[in-house]
Amino acid sequence: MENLLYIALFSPLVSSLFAALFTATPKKQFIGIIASLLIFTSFVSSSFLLAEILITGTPVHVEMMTWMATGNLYIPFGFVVDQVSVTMMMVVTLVSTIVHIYSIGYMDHDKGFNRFFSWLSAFVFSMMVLVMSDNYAGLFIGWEGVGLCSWGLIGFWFHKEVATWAANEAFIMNRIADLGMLIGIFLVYWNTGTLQYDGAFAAFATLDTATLTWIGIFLFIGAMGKSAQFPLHTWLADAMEGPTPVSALIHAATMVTAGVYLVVRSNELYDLIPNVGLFIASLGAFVALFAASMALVNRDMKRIIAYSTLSQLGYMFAAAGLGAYWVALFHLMAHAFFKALLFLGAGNVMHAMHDELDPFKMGGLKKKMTATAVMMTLASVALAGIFPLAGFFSKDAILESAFVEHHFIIYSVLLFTAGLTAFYSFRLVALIFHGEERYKLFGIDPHEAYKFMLIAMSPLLLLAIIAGSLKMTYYEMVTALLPATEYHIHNHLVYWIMTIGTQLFVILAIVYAYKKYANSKVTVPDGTSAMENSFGYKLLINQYYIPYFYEEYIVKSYRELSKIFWKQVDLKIVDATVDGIAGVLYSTGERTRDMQSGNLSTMLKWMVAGTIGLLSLAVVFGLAVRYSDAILAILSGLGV
Amino acid sequence: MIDHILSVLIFFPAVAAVFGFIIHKDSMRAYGVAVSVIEFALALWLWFAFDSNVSGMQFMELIPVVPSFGINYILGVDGISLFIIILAAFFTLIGIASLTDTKNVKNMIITLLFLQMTMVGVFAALDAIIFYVFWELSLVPMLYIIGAWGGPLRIYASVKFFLYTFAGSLVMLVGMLFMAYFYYQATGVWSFAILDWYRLILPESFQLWLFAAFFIGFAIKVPMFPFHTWLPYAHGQAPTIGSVILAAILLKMGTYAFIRFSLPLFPDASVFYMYPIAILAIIMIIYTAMVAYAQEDVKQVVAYSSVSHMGVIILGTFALNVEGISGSIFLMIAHGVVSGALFLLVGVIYDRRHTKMMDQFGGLAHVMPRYATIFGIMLMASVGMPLTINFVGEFLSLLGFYQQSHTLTLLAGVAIIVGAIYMLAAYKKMFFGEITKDENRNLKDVNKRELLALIPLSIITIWLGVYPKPVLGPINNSVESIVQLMHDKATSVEAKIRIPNVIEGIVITRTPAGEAH
Amino acid sequence: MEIGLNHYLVLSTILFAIGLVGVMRRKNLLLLFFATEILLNAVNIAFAAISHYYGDLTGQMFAFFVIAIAASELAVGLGLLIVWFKRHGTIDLDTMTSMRG
Amino acid sequence: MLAPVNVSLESLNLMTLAPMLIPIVGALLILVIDLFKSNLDKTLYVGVSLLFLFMDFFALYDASTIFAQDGTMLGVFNVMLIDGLALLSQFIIVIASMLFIPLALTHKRFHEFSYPEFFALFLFMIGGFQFMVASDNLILIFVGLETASLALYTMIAMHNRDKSFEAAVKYFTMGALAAGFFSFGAMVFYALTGSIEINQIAAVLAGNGYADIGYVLVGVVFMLASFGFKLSIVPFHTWAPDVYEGSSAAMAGYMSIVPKIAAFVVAMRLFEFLIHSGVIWLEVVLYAFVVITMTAANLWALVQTDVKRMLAYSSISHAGFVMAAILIGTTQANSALFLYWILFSFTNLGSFSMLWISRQKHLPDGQSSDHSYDKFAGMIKTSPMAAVVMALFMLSLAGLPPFALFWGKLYMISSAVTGGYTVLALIMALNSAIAGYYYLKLIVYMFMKEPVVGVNGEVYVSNATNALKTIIGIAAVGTVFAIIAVNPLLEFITAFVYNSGY
Amino acid sequence: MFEAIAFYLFAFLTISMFYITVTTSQALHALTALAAGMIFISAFFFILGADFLGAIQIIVYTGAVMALYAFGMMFFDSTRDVKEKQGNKFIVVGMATVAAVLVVAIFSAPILSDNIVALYPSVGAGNTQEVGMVLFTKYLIPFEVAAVMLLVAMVAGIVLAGKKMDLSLTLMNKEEILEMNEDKNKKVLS
Repeated sequence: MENLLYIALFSPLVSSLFAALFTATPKKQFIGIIASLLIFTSFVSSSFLLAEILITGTPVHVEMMTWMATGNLYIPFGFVVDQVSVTMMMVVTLVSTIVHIYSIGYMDHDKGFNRFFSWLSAFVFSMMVLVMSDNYAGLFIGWEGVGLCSWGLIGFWFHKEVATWAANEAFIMNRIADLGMLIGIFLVYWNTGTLQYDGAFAAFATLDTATLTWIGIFLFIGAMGKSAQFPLHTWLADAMEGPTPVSALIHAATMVTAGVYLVVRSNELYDLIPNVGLFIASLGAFVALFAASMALVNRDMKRIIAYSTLSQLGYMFAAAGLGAYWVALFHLMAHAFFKALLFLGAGNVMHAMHDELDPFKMGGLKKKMTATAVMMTLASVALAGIFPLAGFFSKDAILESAFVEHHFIIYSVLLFTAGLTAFYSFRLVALIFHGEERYKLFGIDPHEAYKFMLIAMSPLLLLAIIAGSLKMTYYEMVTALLPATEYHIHNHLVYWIMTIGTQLFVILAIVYAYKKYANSKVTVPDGTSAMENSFGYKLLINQYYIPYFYEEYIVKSYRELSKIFWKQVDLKIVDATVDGIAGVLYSTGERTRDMQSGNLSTMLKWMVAGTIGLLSLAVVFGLAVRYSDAILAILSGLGV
Repeated sequence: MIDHILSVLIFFPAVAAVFGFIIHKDSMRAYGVAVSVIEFALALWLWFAFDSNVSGMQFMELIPVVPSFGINYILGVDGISLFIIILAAFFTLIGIASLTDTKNVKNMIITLLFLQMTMVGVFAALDAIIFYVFWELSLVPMLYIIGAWGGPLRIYASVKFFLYTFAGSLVMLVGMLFMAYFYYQATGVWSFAILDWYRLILPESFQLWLFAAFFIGFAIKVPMFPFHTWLPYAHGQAPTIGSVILAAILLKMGTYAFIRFSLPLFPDASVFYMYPIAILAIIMIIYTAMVAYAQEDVKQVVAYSSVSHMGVIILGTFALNVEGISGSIFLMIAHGVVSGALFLLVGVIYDRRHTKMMDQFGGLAHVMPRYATIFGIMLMASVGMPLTINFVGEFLSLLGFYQQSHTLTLLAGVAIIVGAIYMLAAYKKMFFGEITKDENRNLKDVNKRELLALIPLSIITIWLGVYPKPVLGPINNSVESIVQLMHDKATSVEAKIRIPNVIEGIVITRTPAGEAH
Repeated sequence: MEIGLNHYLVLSTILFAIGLVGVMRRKNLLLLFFATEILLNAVNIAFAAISHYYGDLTGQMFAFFVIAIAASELAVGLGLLIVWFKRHGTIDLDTMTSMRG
Repeated sequence: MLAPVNVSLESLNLMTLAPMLIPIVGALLILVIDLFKSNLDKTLYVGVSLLFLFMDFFALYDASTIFAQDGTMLGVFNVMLIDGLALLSQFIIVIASMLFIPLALTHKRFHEFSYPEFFALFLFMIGGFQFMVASDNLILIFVGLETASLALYTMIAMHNRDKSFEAAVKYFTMGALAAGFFSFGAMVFYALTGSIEINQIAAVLAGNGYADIGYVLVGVVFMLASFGFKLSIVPFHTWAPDVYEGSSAAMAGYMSIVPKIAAFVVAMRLFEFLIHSGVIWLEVVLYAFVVITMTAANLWALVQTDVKRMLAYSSISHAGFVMAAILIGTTQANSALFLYWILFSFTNLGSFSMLWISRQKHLPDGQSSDHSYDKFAGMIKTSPMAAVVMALFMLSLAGLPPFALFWGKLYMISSAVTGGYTVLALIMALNSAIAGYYYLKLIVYMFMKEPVVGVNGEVYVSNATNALKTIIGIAAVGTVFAIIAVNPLLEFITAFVYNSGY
Repeated sequence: MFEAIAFYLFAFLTISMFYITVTTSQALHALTALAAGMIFISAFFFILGADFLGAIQIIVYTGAVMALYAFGMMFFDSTRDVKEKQGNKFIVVGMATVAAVLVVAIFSAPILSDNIVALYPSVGAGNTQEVGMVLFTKYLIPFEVAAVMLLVAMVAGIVLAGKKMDLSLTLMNKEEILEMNEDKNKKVLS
């Protein structure tokens, strides 16, 4: 079993290093194939591990070697495959395998082809480390590693200014959160004496709530960065500058869910601190709504999907925060499938449209790209949570859990968001695939993607459809590790009303979206319509002015402050003080050197003056000694 | 020979340098490489002969110099100094091997060999005066390197470097003399031997003053804010090789001295000054990182980043526990490797373009992919990416200090953010975007000689990031004994609490590792 | 009115002060040397007086040697002045300012 | 009527005179040789001088072995006082003189060396200094001092340039004033105690518990002024830069060492007992003198453009530094004074000799003074060896380990520390740092600047002969390998100083 | 009484003479006044019973020194008015006054020491004999050194005033020195 684990873990690394060897050479098709094969190997191994877990129910735990050991600190490279991590492994390896294969076609004409696979495989490796590690430090390795790969892949087209800017933004924002994570890790270490999950979890029970709260908060801050929760969310939309397969893999299916994974992994911690859990859930609900609202009006296909991702992450956090860890994980999995599918479909569209991203400039593409249209529509249905697709089961479970836990505000927010989700998803589908063929105005001749790309996408389609049926199997497996909270609304009537009501609400939203955007009247907006000038629209299209705020007030002031620190403080104060001391010494010498006038008479006068100075001192001293008693008497009289 | 290996390590380069005067200048580089290879081999031998399980000094040598005044030539090496010595040998080798065609290459190599003598001497000396001798002597070759091969402001920079450090260390000398005097008062014998001083327990009030005196000398060398302003000039003006050695080894003298002198000699004062120094360190970390962000010259960015990283080292040192101190020593090595490599990398582009201004570059990744890759690796190491060498040190340092203060560690942790900001910004300016300057279109990628220097550094960066144990193990042993010494010597209650008792501590934890796997 | 040692000491001091005035204000080196003679002579009076009041001969010895020293100094001083005068035709010390700072 | 005096020859202890008489005999011999045969080459006189100096050295060695056994010796009606201080300082005087005199063997011809009288005066001067240090009788000190000074004035003037006359006149005139101060000071002490022997003065003053503190202070003031002049303590230092500049480089180097050590010994004899008896005023004033002299001289040295003048100010600063020993007044401090001065002698003589071998008769184009910094620009290219040696001397003067002067500074600062003068120790240390700048400036010129166009390498060694190179070699070796000599020197000095009761 | 009158008289005379010496602009006046002052000082010596010293004072100072100065003055051609640029007179006079006042203030106090022992007391023999006795026993060595000092002064005077100083080897280059040597040889021959 260990060997399987190592194969699952290291074949992405091998793939990455292999591709890295060729980064400086021209594109070679076989690199993509070999990389995909290696990732597939990893997937197969993961599957075997999954089977093992399903059968035996015992986790596989290995300790490869010591990483850091000093003082009382002992951190090994330890890996564990248990019910939670194997879920993540499956998701990661499956989606990555598909994305790898897809990328062979998608990146066909890019001269950074080899480099792309190197980065992509490296990402898979980092992600595997993240999910498989048996301690927080190992998790942090993966955590940072995926951040690095994300940086490299967002900025993959490094000649584009926006891409590199977005890459740096993503990296730095993640770093801000990583600091929280790091502090969380420190807290864990100094309070439990270990960073191993099992040891730490065992020790948590003995700690006081305040400490645990702090640990929970700081770890969650880390999760907020990776999962792009408010207020660290802006990087995710900007990250869409990267190649679309990257968006599919990293910014939809895997990396951004790492935060959820962390919370789920630390469930024993968050179980002890329900207040923090509630906060997480509330924030999740807020982000779900907040992101969905921005998706409503956006005119960038990928960004819309990105906001949708953000929104769904909010759902996951809401679930995890409420203690429904397995639900969060299940939604994570389901979401990975349909969201990756959505992105890959968007990639096809982008290819067809020559990297055009504005859905208003598309329309009626279903004739040219039927397969893609079907896939994206089904993915959107799944996303909207229509029975019997994957989204229905997972999202419904979240709503139920919120309802059962009596957090009705969260429940209603999430319910409302579900409607929004349906609306923006089908707004997108409608704009792209239905209505007039507006792309003709721009002289674009779209074509369907390579067949093997479509075939590669098909497993995702399948899973997006059927994943829901696996719910109970999954539940049984994963609750071996996670709290087995099953949410059943005991009143059947209420349950049915709720379910059907939700479905109706969602379908209503879909219909409305179709009505509004799938007709021939839709034109490319030119910024003159009343809606486009309304306050609400502006607020949403500008993302609540948050990026503007960050740029104007944080980035700029940081830059200005840096300049001031350098030009004013460092050069004009600190350094000038040093030079000033030297300067004062020098100029004192320069000014007093006239004492040496070279005139003998002056010299003699100096000598005499010196003597007289001494004499005066002597007299003062002599008098003071002689009359010391009197002086003391006077001084004491004066009260000194 | 193994008994005198430290003396050999110290004086072999010096003797070789003297003989270097008679070598013809065309053969000089080969000679220099040969000498430094031998020196490096000797250093490696030292490592192999070193017993990692012993926490105390090894390979001790003692020759009386001024016995009536207690000055003896005492050498010894423990886990703390061992790796810095190896690093010094390694960087001299790399420096000489990658030396580009400068004028007066003969003088340069002779100077470098002398510099090597002083560097090894500082880390091997166990007598305060001998330490001081090498400490001061190291200024001279560096002065010459900056002053003779540097940029337009080289004279200002070199003189500033020399005088600033010189002034600081003179204050330190006064401190040393005081220390010896206290030892004399206590025992009736003059001694400057550090190991003798370790046995002396001073009253806290004395400790405070002496600590301050030593601090000035060390802080300027490190350099700590606000004594850091010589560094940007020195780096900015120095030739590549000068910057490399300055950053990789010379700065480490200061932090090494903190661990060798300040902590074990003045445990109470260390606790007393812990917060002020930590605050200075945090200012160093954040402030200089911001200043680095504002720089226009890529070398200055790396220079200020050095200061920022040194802040983390200081913080780790003043964690006063095994984790922090081990981490800071490891970070010294890590920072040596990484900043040395970064300066070499800056030198690569400087050799080609004769400018270091970032606005002159842009899009270099198109024409110099290998260069960009290696730079990227070092960049990631510099920002403390896990599985690179820097992370281990940074993580341990911050982890260690967390025990002392949560808030300050949180502030210091900003290092990982601000560090990423300036580094990524610089990388973006240099390597990303379209090529805007025609001069950059036909730049050659790194050549073999440069790779010869950079590849080993990259390998070390990753290797020790993944598997730090061979270095961390010996460090840990020596640090444990130092922390124990501090704990035993501490007189104030607070210090007793702040400095952990290692012997007790070992019993508690050490989660049994599943070594069977 | 008894003349005591203090009287002589005071006299000596006054003469010494006059000598100092001369040393400081004279620019003509020859006249400046006069002033240095006054300094030594002033001291001599005091030595003789102390010697007298203490009944001790040491003071007279000192005075004796001071006279010898004054004489030797004069020889060297005049020698130097002669050389300077030969070259510059003046013995004003304001002409000697080639070195300064 | 006076009774006839009966004095046994043994009781006179005439052997105590031997070291002083030897150079005087040598001087007379040179005068006699000149009488019989003039126009002899200077090498003869150099040889004779060296010979007598060696004899002097052995006489001293002999005396020191006796001292090591029997302790302090008095001689010739107790006028002579041969104690450790006297011996140590005489060693320094004689050794420095031996290092100096071969510098007369220059490549270029200089005026003073064409006189046999120069060498006679030189030996007389040494004799004078030896008398000065080997007595605690103020009369003999005064006479010895004047003998030496008069010879010195003349030797400076014999260089025979305008500047050297100017220097001699300035030195002479101020010396005359200082002589006046000395005699006035001696008079006050005599008036106070009825004695002019320092230990007697000390005894009397201690006996009445410094009842006449006013008188004591007046005496101390005038003595301070007088020795301040000799030791070039600010503000009595004004002669020093001019005189150093005016005299030949070799002479300047010599002057920075020998007259000062003689003056230091006397100052030590005179002020030490006052310091120890708690005359706080003196302590304060000396403290101020030490600090002001060190610092001010350093500041002036910073702004010099001429290397020789810079070295002159640096010598003043070093003198101030060493003055600290008298202030501190412990055995360690006094030993440190001698150790410092011995090491200083090597280094300073070496650096002045470096100026001497680069002496040209006429100024090169574009230079305002004999040894302006510009002359040394780029020396590493034109004559690397000379540059390296000069740099060694500069580093040593700056107190960089492990060169000679570092050990002196180390021990001196240590003595300040042990003496309880913490702040002083810090000031001394920081002053070394300030001083670093101007020494470094020369190194910067030599190593980091391009040679001035039109100056070829020969300029730097225009005056060099093998003899000069040997002297510089000795100085360089002494500077570099001082570390070996420090321990024996220190033991030797400490024993001598301690046994003399200081 | 006589002593007091004599003291004040001669004190007045010496002070005024020396005052003239340092203030007059006539070199000749200065010289004369100095000589007179010296003679008046010898009067003090006689008053104080230091006959030998008095005699020496007159012989050495008024005889030898003054004669030398007179020669010097003639040589330097400064018999006429001496023009001296004066800076701030106040500083000069002020400093001297302060010095005098300070020292006088201290010196007007009696010396308290009671343990002063005369080392070489006068034994009632003639002053000259006593002086001789001390000079040639106790102060023999200083005396001899003084002789050396006078020799040094003599040599110095001869060298400095000698003709050889007129040409400076220090400033001449090689060719000039050779030329000079040839001239000298010629002179010797002729």
